Amino acid sequence: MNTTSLLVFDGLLLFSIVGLAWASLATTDERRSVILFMAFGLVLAVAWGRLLAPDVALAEAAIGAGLSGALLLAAARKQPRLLSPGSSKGSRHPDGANVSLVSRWAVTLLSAALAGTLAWALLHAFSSTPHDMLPRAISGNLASSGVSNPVTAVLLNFRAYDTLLELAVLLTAVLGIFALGQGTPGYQPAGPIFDGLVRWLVPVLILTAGYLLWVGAHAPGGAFQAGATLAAAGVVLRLAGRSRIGLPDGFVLRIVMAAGVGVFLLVGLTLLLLGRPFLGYPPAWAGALILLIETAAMLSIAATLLLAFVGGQPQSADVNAAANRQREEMS
Amino acid sequence: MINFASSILILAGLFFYLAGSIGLLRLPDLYTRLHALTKADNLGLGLLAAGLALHSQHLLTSLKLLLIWLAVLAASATSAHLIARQARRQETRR
Amino acid sequence: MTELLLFSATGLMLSLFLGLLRVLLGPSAGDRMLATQLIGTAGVGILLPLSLLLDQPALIDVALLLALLAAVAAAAFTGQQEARHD
Amino acid sequence: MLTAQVLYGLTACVIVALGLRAALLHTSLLQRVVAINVMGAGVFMLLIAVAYRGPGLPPDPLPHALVLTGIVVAVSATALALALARRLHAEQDND
Repeated sequence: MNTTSLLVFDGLLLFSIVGLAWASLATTDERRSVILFMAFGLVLAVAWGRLLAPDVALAEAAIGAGLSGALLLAAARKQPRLLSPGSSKGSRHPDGANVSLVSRWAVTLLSAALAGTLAWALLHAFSSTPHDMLPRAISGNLASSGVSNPVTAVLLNFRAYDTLLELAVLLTAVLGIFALGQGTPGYQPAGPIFDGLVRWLVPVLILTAGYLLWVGAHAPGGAFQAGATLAAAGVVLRLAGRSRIGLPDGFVLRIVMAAGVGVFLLVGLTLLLLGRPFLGYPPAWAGALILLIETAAMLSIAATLLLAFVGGQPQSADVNAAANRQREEMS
Repeated sequence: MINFASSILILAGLFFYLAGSIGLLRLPDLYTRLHALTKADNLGLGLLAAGLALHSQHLLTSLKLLLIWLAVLAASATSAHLIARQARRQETRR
Repeated sequence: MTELLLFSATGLMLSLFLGLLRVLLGPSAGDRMLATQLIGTAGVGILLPLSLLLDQPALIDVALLLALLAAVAAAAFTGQQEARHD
Repeated sequence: MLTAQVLYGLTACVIVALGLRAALLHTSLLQRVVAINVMGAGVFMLLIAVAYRGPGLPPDPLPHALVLTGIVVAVSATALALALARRLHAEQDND
């Protein structure tokens, strides 16, 4: 199959991507902006598939279709136009509301200059002879990495340091969210039709997460995609108005949140004690160690993303009960 | 023969997809669009998945295609219901 | 068969593109949400022939994930959060 | 040079610029968060276009791994930003 045959397809795809990006940024209506951004995410998942990046497409599908849309919509609906500091009643930033024409043009020119520079660098990189030392090093060492999916090999073996720090970043983000106070209130119970969907969708999502974790060793998938899928199951439960969304309580929750970083460090330190480099797995054990770390990482990622959607420490049962009492009194 | 049948199914699926999108663009209001769209793209995806399953002749792939179709069927019925209910609620509030 | 897969992938992309026009036109938020739903279903459809065309079996898994989560956006769009009580 | 690589790469540059412009110009905090996410998507596209080496050839897995973790980090950063915006709003309401 030659490259030109997909040209019409590529053209329509890229036109849709730019159109959706532009439209979601051009409006001042927050809800519209978020809906258009969700559509943008869906089209991106197709684009990653088209560019032979199925690992990325899986993560985009789980996060773009499930998590980030729900997260942003919850923020947009609650307080229309009030999230802007300029328009709230104190109006402490009066200059924020009206950007002058001059600065508008200056910003546009700056952005155009950035695009031009990036494009120039990119075309320069494309026209020079490609450096394929890294890809060749990856495929050359794949056999001793313990897995046959090169993306998983990079994440959990060759660049395991990066992934360890990545998990630490996630943990830090969710601790930051915790520090800002309680989570957002839950959703009202859904009607029977959505409830009927939830009843079979959640188990299927959990099974899919397990499948993605397992298959990640030799095909696209792995801890990040599986964790995002598992978190999406929790998002579905929360949207349906359930009070239990699969997060454990108190102490166990803290252990799950830290499990990814913890198991990663434990494996690294154990290897150090055995006289190997930090996270330098012996080839015979690599596959098993990677699966162990990935399982812990999946649970941590799922808990982190779900807590990010909740927006803080999950409200305890008695707070929920108080909210219910208050609602009954009001009605 | 199988190739011919799967080609027909795939093309029929494509036809229903396009019919659904054109309906979404041309029909006058949200409720008629809802009806046209959910029927057309469910049928379109069903035919497409059937054609590709026939083409691939692989059991696991065929099962996945079936699951995809069932999931979209349930999801689009649910979301059509949710969107219509929301629209009706907003109309009565006005 | 390659030509047919290519043709159907492109045709489905056209279907997605038509849905995109409705997303841009609106007029109501419900219309945009409905059109986003079509973009999702069309995305699922596109990934299926694309998977065979590019010889990437994992794209079927991507389509499966998109299909499973297709109702989440609509539920997030219509779901009502409890009133805050502080 | 591959046509697809160039097409997707240049589109990525446009998306980065659109995102940056909106992030600087919008007054709504939520829309700034959306704009930064669009900009991030442009960067991801740039990386994936660089990794692409034509149909039938395996792409470079390293940028794929970077983007994969990037997507997950971006969504948690988005959640943190929204939590900050919510807190800011609550503080403004109190005085």
